[in-house]
Amino acid sequence: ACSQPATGTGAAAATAGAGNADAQPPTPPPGVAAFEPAQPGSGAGLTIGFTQLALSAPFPQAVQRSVEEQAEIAGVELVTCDSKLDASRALDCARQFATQQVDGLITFQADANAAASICDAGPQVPVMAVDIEQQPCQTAFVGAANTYAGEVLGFHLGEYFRDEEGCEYDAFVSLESTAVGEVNEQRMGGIRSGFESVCGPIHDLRTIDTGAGGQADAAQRQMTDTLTALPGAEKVITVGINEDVIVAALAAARSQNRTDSLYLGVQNFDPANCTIYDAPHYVGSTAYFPERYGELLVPNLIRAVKGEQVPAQLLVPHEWVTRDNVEQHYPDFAC
Amino acid sequence: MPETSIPTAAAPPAPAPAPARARRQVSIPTSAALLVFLAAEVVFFSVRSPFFLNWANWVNILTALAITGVLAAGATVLLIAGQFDLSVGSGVAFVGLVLVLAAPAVGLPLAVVLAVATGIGIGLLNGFLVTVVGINALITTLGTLAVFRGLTLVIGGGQNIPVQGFDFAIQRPFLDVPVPALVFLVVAVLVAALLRFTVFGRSMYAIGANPVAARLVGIRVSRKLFAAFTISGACIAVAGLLSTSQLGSTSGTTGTGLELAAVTAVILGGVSLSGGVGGMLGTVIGLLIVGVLSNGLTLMNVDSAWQQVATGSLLIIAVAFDRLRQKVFRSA
Amino acid sequence: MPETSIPTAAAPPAPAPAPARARRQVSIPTSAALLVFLAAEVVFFSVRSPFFLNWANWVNILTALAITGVLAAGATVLLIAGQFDLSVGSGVAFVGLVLVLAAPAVGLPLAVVLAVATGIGIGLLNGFLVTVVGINALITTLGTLAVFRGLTLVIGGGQNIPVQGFDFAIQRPFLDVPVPALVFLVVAVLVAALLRFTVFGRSMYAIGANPVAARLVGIRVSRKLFAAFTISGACIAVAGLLSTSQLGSTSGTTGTGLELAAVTAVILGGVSLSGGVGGMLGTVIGLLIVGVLSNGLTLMNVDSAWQQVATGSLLIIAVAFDRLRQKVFRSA
Amino acid sequence: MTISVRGLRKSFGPVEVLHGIDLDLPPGKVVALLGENGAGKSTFVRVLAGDHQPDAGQIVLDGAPVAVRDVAAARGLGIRLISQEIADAPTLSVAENVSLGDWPHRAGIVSRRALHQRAREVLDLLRSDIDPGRTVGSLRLGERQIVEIARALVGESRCVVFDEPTAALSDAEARRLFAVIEGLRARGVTVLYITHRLDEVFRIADQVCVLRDGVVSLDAPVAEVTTARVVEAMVGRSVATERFRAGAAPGGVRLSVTAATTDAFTDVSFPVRAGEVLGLYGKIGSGVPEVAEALIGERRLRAGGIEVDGRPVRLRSAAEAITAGIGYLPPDRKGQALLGPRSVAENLVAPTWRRLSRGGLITRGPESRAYRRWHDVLAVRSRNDPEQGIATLSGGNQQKVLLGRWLEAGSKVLVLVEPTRGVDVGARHEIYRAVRDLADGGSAVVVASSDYEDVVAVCDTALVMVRGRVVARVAGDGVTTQTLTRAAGGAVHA
Ligand SMILES: Nc1ncnc2c1ncn2[C@@H]1O[C@H](COP(=O)(O)OP(=O)(O)OP(=O)(O)O)[C@@H](O)[C@H]1O
Ligand SMILES: Nc1ncnc2c1ncn2[C@@H]1O[C@H](COP(=O)(O)OP(=O)(O)OP(=O)(O)O)[C@@H](O)[C@H]1O
Ligand SMILES: [Mg+2]
Ligand SMILES: [Mg+2]
Repeated sequence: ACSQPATGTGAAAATAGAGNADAQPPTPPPGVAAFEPAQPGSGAGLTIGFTQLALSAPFPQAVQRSVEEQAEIAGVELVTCDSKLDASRALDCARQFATQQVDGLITFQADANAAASICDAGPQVPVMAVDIEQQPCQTAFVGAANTYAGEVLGFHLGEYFRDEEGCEYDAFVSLESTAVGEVNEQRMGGIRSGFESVCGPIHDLRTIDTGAGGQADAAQRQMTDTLTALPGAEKVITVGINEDVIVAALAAARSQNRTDSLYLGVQNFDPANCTIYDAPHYVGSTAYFPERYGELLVPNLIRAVKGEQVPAQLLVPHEWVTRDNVEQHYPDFAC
Repeated sequence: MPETSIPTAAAPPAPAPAPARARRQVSIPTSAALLVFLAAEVVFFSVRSPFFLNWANWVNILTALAITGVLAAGATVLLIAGQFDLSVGSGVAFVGLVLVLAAPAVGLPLAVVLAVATGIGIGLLNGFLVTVVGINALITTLGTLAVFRGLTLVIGGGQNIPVQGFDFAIQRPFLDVPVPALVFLVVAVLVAALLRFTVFGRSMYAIGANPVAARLVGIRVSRKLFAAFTISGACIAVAGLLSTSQLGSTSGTTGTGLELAAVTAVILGGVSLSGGVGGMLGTVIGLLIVGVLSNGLTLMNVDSAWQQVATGSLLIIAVAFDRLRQKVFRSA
Repeated sequence: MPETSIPTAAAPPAPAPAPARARRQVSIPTSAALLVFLAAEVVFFSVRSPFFLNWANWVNILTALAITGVLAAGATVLLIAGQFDLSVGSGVAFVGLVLVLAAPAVGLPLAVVLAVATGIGIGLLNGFLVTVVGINALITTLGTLAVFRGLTLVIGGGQNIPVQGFDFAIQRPFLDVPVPALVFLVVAVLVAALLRFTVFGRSMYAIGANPVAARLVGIRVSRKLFAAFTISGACIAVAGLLSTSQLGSTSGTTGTGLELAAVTAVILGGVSLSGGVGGMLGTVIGLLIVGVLSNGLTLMNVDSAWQQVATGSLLIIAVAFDRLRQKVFRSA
Repeated sequence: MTISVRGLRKSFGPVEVLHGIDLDLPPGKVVALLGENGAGKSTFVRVLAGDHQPDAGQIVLDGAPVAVRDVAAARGLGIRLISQEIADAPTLSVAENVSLGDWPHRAGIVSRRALHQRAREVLDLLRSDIDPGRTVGSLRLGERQIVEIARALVGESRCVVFDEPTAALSDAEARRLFAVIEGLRARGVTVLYITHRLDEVFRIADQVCVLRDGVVSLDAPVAEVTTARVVEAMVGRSVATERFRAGAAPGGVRLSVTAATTDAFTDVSFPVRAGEVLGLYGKIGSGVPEVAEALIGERRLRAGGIEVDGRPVRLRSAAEAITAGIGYLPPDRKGQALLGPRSVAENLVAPTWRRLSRGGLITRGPESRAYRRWHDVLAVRSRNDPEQGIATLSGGNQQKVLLGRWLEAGSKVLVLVEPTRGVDVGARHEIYRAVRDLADGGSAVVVASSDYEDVVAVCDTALVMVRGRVVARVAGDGVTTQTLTRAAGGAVHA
């Protein structure tokens, strides 16, 4: 697949446009778990408190629905409290769950450093941390291996460019959201290191902050200007913290008839979001399966509440999804 | 009730201090001062970025401020009459949601009609609450702001919902200018004319200047304000269509913060909080000052945090600059 | 509470005439009307949730509104004088950042001093821009809002940064009430007294009611407003410390939207946008109405989107309810 | 100690308003400051009171020049100003307004008791029974003026400046004010008194000072001057005190009020014919301004009816009244009439926008014609620039423009409340003539005034009201100062 032999360091190779032929795919961290629906009635009589990240975004929404589903099956009573990306709200939620004497907690909250206070304010019950560490009180970490997920995306993106384009591209646009805290750094940073492991140091990097949770309007406005500042650029690698900002980037490109120039690497895969998958250069997505988080969270939390052992890490089996393999993971994929 | 009737008349509650405050607090950058500022920006960025001065980029600037601009037009009318509408941001999201949900069900044309009706409906609701029920505009629109944002999330489930075949907003009918920019220009001209040349516009100024006096010269204040809120509602509708069509989809966070962006441009443009002064031209300049800045900084690849710092400082400097001019002028 | 009874006293006649509107804009729910409302909420939630009425939960409610409350106290002083401070939200974040960055370098005690100085500095800056340079408060604080949010992101890199050994805010000195709630109560009492009993407080009302009159009776308006902004700055400092301490960390988004939450409570509590009326008691009630609602709805496991809808509607209903009361009262 | 002013100059932007004022204000003397509207009186006293900064010249206290940086500084020197436009805090209580700016306090803590006590004391001085607990916003204009005056009497002062204090006062209230001024003089306080009512000058002043176009044109002891000479010095010509009576015999009845009753007045009936000017004369509490409010739809009738040109009209709002052909000049200039930030022209044509517009579109032509016409007829003192902000006109000139509104509207029925409030002698006659011309043009005019001069000068018929009832009806030559005051005074109890 490699036109010229790789020479010197990855960086040198990259600038030579060759790419690192023997780059290894990132190794999944320990603790990747399999999804398992909850046992009917297994949690009868239990109350679970669920501190949400932000119900205004699709990802947590998907998690929410999946957890509700599983709670339903298990016969658990679920109480949700939305932290709206704000740690002090999460703290209030914890206090409230303490007064409500819930039996177990699911905490999906952005500020890992605030976890200590939040743990302290909450009831002393088993805690499932979603996507973000909740030390010292977390019984298990459940969800995305953020860095790994990023690296997977970056690596495959790199592979694609190495094989198709000899690692040549005009710019690397990273649509981020500093508002979601270190998760942003883990995921987007992961993408970069994954990519660099194949195509060497990234050049012409454009980092764009798209506001709290990644907002379409902000992304679109800045993407438009960025594209203007990249006249004639025909290979613009575009990665984003969520799908909204990718849709926005596409809109920005569409309004300049430059949809062809965007090479999309996407975090998470929402089978409904056809705008993305029908784009000319949709490379692929790292699947997070938020719609199945409940199958990790609920059964394990119930076990923990009942005093049984649960693994400390219950990681989502991230998958690299492309148009070719999508049916394996989403049989009813409709785009 | 009779005793109360005189005092009300006799009391210069808000109105009387207004002109005084208008002079002392709410400074009114004359368009001149702001234009100088805008020019300075343009020169600076032309020097710093090779891409700034070309036509395509100016088209971007216009397009980027189109949605805020349409809302700012409505806000100008309201603020001149001493009223607010903070519900525009969530209104845009709700209009978009109605459109994308209705389109598959009833077809695009009807969906658009519904969406427009929704936007105007929001305006009517605000107008009703303010002029008939008599709740002050800030509380009312803070309320509807929350209500429609909430409804958008409840109904849309925070999802990003696409709409098919509704991409008029990315067309470029002529001079390579996309529809949103053209729509904004049309709206701006209409509102400018409305304020400058019509009796309705005049009465907006009168009401903003002194509602009691306005009433006593025969202006039906409630009706006019109701109309003003409806205009704002119409702007919500237009902005909602533009935003949805541009993105080809809508989501739970669509339009967040637009209300502040709009009001900022209007005030920067010289409309005073106490009403009765200012105009659409000022608002357009206000929009450009902010729009050019963010465009230029993005072209220079300045990271968005620094952009915020720059924008904030500039907002202050622009007005300070004008205050200075006024002082010098007066003591001259 | 003489100040809140005022607008009703001077309330207008007849259905819809516009001084009525002019009045209504400034007219506001008397504490009485709001208390009834609050009571209704309490009864409702007591019935619907077994956890609502216990002490621990009320402590939660108080603690949850502490930070907003401290800022609302400052906002009350300013708004009574007809001024705004929208920079409080980003101010809190910046104060927090200064603290967490300084602590490792210069040690906690000095860091706290620096943080407090920062908060007050923000107030001084706003005060300077508004009273000396003469930029209107909205533009000024919209500007500083952006500036300090931007600086927070630039310096803090949008990361959340922990601070060690600064956890006074999670202590529960007595009655199991955490420090933030106690601090809020103290601040509220201080501000209430300041407004009600001191010359400074009264001049805030005078300035808000009619700045020209205040000037003509020899009140040094600029100085007083400067002081008022400084007070708001002090509140920013306190809120910043509380927030950082109870979380043990600060982040780029800390405090987002606090300005609106504070102003909402103040306006709901009866301070009019045109100044000169209202008081701290009203603000406290306003805070409780919003705080109790969100607490109760969460206890009832109401989805946060629906909570927004409820809060928005309630805001409107609360004031509408009072308008109604006034009409009935008058025609009776 | 004497306050002297030397070579005082003041300009607003390019326009110089005061061209070097020299004036001595000896202690224990009442100095009347007179002058046409726009002569610079208010500007002068505002400089004296530290509210405007002079461009040149100085203020000298006991031979030593003093810098008066702001109002607070002036008050520090014992100089107090009761400004022409009411400047109070409408949302605060009477007591607080009386002590506004210097609340009685111990260590910064306001003493409520002292506050009310003090208010009570000064109000008693003015023999006013206003309840100190009431909200100022709920008071009549006259009562608010009293509160303003009361404020100036609080504490020690060396010089008190009254800028047209009686403009909104009833004769009785004015009399009490004079008594108070006597008291001040007796205490050695200097009183500077601005007015347009010459009779007051000879009643209370020791010295007369006339400003004309920003310079002192007359400065003499009262004993040495005559009304004629003062007027001469003010307007540069002598103004005959003529009466403006109906030219032709009045035509048919245009406005008829029958048995009108509200909470403020009872069973008021009168017809006004085309070409007739009817005077409604009454002091505070007489219900005269309330009758006017009823005519503009600001006040609902409990009983009785109103007919315009024989057609009964239900007036639920000002808009309806105006559509019915009624025009209304309200008593409170700043609060009820002025569109502060707008231009003179826009203010002038406010009620006529629609008529002067074409299909809702503003038409400049007719408007500027209207502006030029009334600017000249009413001799408005300004830069003669239609776009000049009306707020920058002097109080009296603002009044002229506001009257011009309704002259331009040429309403069938015109209700003028206190039409010459704050207007100088010369201009009064311009206004009377304009009103008369309007009547001769076929309008029915109602002049509702507490100033008998208005009624005597221009009314064919006059109703005198006392406590909400019509107590006398005089016509033709029966309309004299004596008949009016006797009828009104008859029912007044000390
Ligand atoms: N702030 C201002 N800006 C511009 N011109 C002003 C301003 N204030 C007053 N003037 C002008 O100065 C002149 C004098 O005004 P001033 O108010 O002193 O007159 P006055 O003697 O008080 O008249 P009146 O008897 O009507 O009160 C007027 O021509 C007025 O238009
Ligand atoms: N800096 C200014 N620029 C423009 N207009 C002003 C300014 N300062 C005052 N004015 C307006 O000029 C008018 C006359 O000056 P000023 O306000 O000092 O007198 P006033 O209190 O209105 O009453 P008076 O008729 O006695 O002057 C006022 O109506 C005021 O609103
Ligand atoms: Mg004057
Ligand atoms: Mg004047």
